[in-house]
Amino acid sequence: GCGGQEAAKAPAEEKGPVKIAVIVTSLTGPLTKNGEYITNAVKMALEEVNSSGGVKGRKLEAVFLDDQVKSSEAINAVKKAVDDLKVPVILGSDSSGLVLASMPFAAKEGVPQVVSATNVRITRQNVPTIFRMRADDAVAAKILADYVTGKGFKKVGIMYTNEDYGKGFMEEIQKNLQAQKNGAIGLETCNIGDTDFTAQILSLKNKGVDTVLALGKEIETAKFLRQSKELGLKVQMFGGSPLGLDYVVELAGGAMEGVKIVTHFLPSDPDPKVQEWVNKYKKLYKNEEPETHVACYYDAVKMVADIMNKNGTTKEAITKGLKEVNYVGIQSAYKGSASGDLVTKQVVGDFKNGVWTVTDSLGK
Amino acid sequence: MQKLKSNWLWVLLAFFAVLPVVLTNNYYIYVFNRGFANAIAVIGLVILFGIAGQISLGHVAFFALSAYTSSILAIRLEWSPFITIPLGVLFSCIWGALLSIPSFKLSGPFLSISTVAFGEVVRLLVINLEPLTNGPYGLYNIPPVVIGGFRIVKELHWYYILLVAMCLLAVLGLRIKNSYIGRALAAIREDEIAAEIMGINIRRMKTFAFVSAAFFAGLSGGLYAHFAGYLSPEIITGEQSFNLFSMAIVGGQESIIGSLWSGIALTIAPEYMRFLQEYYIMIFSLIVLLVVLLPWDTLIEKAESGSKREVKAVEYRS
Amino acid sequence: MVLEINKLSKSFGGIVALKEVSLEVSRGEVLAVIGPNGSGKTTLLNLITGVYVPTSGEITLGGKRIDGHNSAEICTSGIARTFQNIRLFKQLSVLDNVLIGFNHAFKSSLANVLGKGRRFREEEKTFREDAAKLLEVVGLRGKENVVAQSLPYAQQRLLEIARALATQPQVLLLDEPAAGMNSEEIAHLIQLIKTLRQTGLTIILIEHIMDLVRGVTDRVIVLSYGVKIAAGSFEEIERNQEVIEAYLGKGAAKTC
Amino acid sequence: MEFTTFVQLLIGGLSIGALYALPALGITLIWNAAGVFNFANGEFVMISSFMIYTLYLSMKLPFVGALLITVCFMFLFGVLIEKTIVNTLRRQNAPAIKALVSFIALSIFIRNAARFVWGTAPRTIENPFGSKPFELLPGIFVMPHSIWIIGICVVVMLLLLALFKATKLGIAMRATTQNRTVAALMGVNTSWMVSLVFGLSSIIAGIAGALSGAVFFITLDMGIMFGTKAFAANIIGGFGNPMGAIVGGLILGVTETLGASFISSMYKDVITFTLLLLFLLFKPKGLFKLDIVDKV
Amino acid sequence: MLTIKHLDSYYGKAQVLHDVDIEVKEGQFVALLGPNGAGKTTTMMSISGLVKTSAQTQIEFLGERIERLKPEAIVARGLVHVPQGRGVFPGLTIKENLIMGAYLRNSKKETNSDIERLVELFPKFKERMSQMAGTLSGGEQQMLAIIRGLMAHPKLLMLDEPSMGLAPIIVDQIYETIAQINKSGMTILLVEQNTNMALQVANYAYILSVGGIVNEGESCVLRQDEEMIKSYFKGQH
Ligand SMILES: Nc1ncnc2c1ncn2[C@@H]1O[C@H](COP(=O)(O)OP(=O)(O)OP(=O)(O)O)[C@@H](O)[C@H]1O
Ligand SMILES: Nc1ncnc2c1ncn2[C@@H]1O[C@H](COP(=O)(O)OP(=O)(O)OP(=O)(O)O)[C@@H](O)[C@H]1O
Ligand SMILES: CC(C)C[C@H](N)C(=O)O
Ligand SMILES: [Mg+2]
Ligand SMILES: [Mg+2]
Repeated sequence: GCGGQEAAKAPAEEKGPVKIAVIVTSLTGPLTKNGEYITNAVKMALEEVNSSGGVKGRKLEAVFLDDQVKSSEAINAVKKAVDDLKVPVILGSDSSGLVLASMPFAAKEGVPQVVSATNVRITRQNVPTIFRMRADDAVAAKILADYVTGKGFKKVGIMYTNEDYGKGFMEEIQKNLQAQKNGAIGLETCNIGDTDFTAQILSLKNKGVDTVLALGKEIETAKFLRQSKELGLKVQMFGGSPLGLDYVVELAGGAMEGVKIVTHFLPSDPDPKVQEWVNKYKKLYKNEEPETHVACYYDAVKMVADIMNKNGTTKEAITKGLKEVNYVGIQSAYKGSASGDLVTKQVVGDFKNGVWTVTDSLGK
Repeated sequence: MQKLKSNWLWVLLAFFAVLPVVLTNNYYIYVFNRGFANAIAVIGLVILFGIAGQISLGHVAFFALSAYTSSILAIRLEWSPFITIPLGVLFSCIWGALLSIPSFKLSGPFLSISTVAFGEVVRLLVINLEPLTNGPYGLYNIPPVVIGGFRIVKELHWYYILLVAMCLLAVLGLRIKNSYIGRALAAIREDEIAAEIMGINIRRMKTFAFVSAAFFAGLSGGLYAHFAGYLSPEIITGEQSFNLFSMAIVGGQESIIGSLWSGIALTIAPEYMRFLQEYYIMIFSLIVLLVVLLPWDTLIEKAESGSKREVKAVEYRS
Repeated sequence: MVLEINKLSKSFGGIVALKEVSLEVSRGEVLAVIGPNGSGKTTLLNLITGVYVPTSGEITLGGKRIDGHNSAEICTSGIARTFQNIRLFKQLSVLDNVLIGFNHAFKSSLANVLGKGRRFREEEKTFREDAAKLLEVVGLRGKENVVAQSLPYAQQRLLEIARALATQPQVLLLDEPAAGMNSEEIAHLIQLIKTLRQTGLTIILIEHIMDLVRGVTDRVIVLSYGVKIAAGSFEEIERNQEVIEAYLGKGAAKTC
Repeated sequence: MEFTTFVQLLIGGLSIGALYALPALGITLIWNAAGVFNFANGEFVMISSFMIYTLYLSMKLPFVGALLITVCFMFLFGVLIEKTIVNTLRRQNAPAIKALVSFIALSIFIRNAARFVWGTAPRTIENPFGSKPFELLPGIFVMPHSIWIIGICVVVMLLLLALFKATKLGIAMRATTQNRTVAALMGVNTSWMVSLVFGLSSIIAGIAGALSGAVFFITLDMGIMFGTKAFAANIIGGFGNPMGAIVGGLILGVTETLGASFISSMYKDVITFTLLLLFLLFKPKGLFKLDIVDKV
Repeated sequence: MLTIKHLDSYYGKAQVLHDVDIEVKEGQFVALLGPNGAGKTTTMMSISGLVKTSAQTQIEFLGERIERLKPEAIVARGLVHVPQGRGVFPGLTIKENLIMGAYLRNSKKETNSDIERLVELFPKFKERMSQMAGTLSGGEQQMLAIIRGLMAHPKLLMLDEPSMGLAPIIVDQIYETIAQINKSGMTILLVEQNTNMALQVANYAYILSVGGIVNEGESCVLRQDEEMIKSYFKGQH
């Protein structure tokens, strides 16, 4: 539909469904699997919200906008949400680069944006309308760095993907390690889409590292783990949340065994509330395990619905609600903060005998 | 004939001048702005490829070189876009001249893969020259254009600026095409050896073609940077070059006016198809495929150049 | 002498296509080059026009060395040619083909073109008129807007000549212009060449059709296996035993 | 760097290079036969990788059986593409460039349509050649698949060389490329000939897909990488020359691997493309140029 | 042997031939003459199945209708065409070009012995078997095309201006050869610009002008009437 009618409708928004926009990373393009997780999660949450009365007696609807994992497309999507659909809230992308690129366009119109991307810069720019459902990389990096140093590893090797997430995470970890006088002795990288890591692995091996932090996007990291095993790089590996994904485990094959990660959520979390939710999801989606994206975006929808019910459905009301939110979800409890970071919880997972077990749960 | 061509341009200008009356939505205005910017880049491609027959699948690199140069200068040195855009265009033209070097020895589709490589090198440099380009993070806060203290940030203002720029540039393109320069380029496309023997300086003309391609793409990139306000290496993908190229082809290759229409249409089409959700890219590519397989270009070409070609030679069937 | 060639040789790998051939033509002369297939005639033209670089030897035009120059420079210094395998700009119109010949005569600048300046408009007008005149001369008037490729064979050859003339050459090189023409058309071509000669144009003609050679040439040289084996007037050549054996055959006596 | 490491890297690089070389070869063949750049070749590789996944892993066929079925399917698929897209373009007497755009559009289409067949999740299959490195020479450990891939690539190359140089069918294929009308006048069924080459080239893509699926991950957009690398291989090797495609692919693979370890993995792609740029500027026709003389 | 009735041919929408009737009897040597652009090449291309024809068109070869067959099927029936402008395969060697001439014949041995025999027509090729055809001179390419045509052992051979670009001595030799082959049983249909020469070698001739047959007859008869022939060739410019 074209702008004319939409604009005319805007003031009289009391009737009809409430629309929110979900900017999906990878509805098409690379990492489409993540896009599928996000859409599944949002649909599941919407179903629950609507079957229990919707928001303020109105139905809650989501419009899915693809960003193809490209910043220019992310900008288009945000602009569409803000200028065309005129939604009161956006559930933003999970890719840091895209969020960084598209944030200003939602901020300009004062539309709150709830994202899951973890790069530290997102919430450090004093943008009052940005909110994050996950701990940022600085937090995760600190936990991971402390953990590594604490366990006595002295020759740290790092492998990261050269894009916003991998690079940002790596920088944070380096900062922490250097503060502990334990800076990485081997620093290797790869680009998205790379398939062969022989060179990087042999180089790490030659430097005699005693541990490797595999920080990066899903597919490349899985490949790296797998090839490391094949090439006999037998050291303790650590990683970030991407390694927790089911398909990444499958891709890495046996190579995931023994790996430790710092992440936001693992479906094997023994909390009965989580288990109930996991089973519900599995029933809905062909017995597939939900993972961190699912938990995060599910929470986001439920939380936003909750706020709408309490505060109203305008963007101002939602922004205000998010600033002082206090909501307990599946992934974590969320609490409003000055920066917009709503959560600081992280879990440490250990992959043993083919499953992730939560060995530690760390919060502020 | 000359009349007919300018008439088509008037139609286009008139149509888009009144469009915002019904299209009051900033988002679509923004999408059209991108369409205009793309159309400007495509004019260069029509000259380079449609007329001179030199295939460039790295066209977006020119766009990016200029966009980045202009943005970096504007951010770092705080120069006015009125200075930085021309400098960006100049920089991109210099690379255009350099890229014409392989074209002296390569022709046809062979050249196209070289230009793919060029695009790829530029993309990787942008990613890796972090101190300058901010690498994968991209450049934010590219300053807007200011005219007499007036900051041009509104989509609608850009809309008219870009529309007028596009039409003026199209006139320039048409003038090149219909001059002796255009004929020399066409001769190179048809038969390089014969063209040279007819006294055409092949290298000079090819360089001219590449530089003008870089000029139009560079101008488009410079404008884009300042109205989008954001740049990242993802704009330099091969896919984006391909999009520009499809616009040139769908518009009828040699037809500047046709490519304006197709440049705009192919930019906005995917946006209007978003409701198809995860199917939209698939369906969009299918449509492009069908459009290319249908013989549209002859129709558009006829409209533009009247009945200049009476008989079209036919290949034998086999 | 307009054009002088001194000990020109060319070899391709093991194949010696031309071996120490020398010749000269003076202003307004029509020189025919004949010889068996593969004797190096086309190679000679290719060397003169800069398509190939000579293995050794010199080519001078009006006292200036032109060997080693590129084709475009050679064209602008005054040599034009047609091709044995027709090489028109196939998809362009007849008129555009001829206008391309005038290309290097255009002097208006890019700014002039972009601004549609007076100089540019005047040039465009003049050369269009000149092109029309040339088409008149070769007999293609009225076909201006036809696509070159769809012209009948003979007319394509005439168009090539018109296009070559448009470069305003001193020397015109014709590579088998009569191939594929019937006797009527050959007669027309003879007339055309005679007319051109009267304007002071120097012509080097390669041809296997002796009617044409007999009709227009002042002098003939014969190549065989890349070597010049004879030179002289057509009558002398026609009676040269070596030429008869290598090239003309006994049938040459019988006129067509 | 130790010598053994160097050799290990070299062999690894060669096997990666061989995987680039196969689609590169396919692209060259199609170019020679139909004057068309198959920009969708990478996607052909992707399709066959997913097929192998389905047949070998989901349906538990033996690897060789899965390979055979995939290869047959790819042949038919190639013929289908030729009969539809290429043939339509040819009937219109469309310029080569339209074909280029059609094939890029086709590649995007396949990439975005495949998810509806195979889902969105990246896949992997157990390495059918075994995942234990063996000691080729003292101190030099290589993966069995490296040797297999290099070997298969060489065999494919030799078979093709024999086909084109020594058989009438191969000569007829080349003749059809050079002058389709006249080839028909020699009695060649030209449309079948072009279909055949398409089929053949798809088979090669199929083999590449099968092998790479065993080594790399299978993702919906793996074709982009394969396509780009295959074209790069062709630039280095010299377009239109099958030998060039192979050698170009191998050089590319080795440069990437060695470059990443000797210089920096960060600049791995930059090194590769700088190499390409150098080739473009100084040897634009590649190592083995194929000059069909355009005699004046 | 070859009977053509109501041949109408089109390039795109443009009709080039109008209702052309031609007959070639077994063992005959027929010439097809006419000014430039009359449609001679188009006639041959139509017979070979390379040009679009109308529904009325009937072409019968050896008792079988061929106007709807594909070019390769027509060649397979023994009707071989040496096209105008040579059309050698530039990137194949001389030898490979000749092999292509014998594409539809199976015996490799026969092919080789044919090559040896036919190359005698132009001995220069003997030591150049592996030269790329594209680098040959124009006349050499023409010779190659003719010899390649003979490699197919046709029942009916169509030659489109075979003498074009050939040295006079070779032209004589070629016509002698063709005449000989014709005597030994091969039927010939020839297009030639040089009317006199064609009428000397052929036994029957058709004259085509502006896409239609305007005259036909025994060549010895036609030869008498030079004025008549001239009139058809006039005013074509
Ligand atoms: N490929 C083509 N496309 C369009 N028109 C064509 C084509 N080839 C030939 N023509 C037209 O068809 C007519 C007949 O041409 P054709 O080549 O058959 O004549 P021809 O008698 O063989 O002449 P020539 O003596 O020049 O070889 C001419 O008017 C020509 O312009
Ligand atoms: N590029 C090349 N590579 C190899 N050999 C070549 C090349 N060009 C020409 N030749 C050879 O050089 C010789 C001379 O060729 P050229 O074309 O000059 O002959 P020509 O006298 O024009 O013959 P024609 O009368 O048949 O046109 C021929 O034997 C030919 O095979
Ligand atoms: C691990 C993911 C939640 C991080 C996300 N992909 C990002 O770019 O920020
Ligand atoms: Mg010659
Ligand atoms: Mg003809």
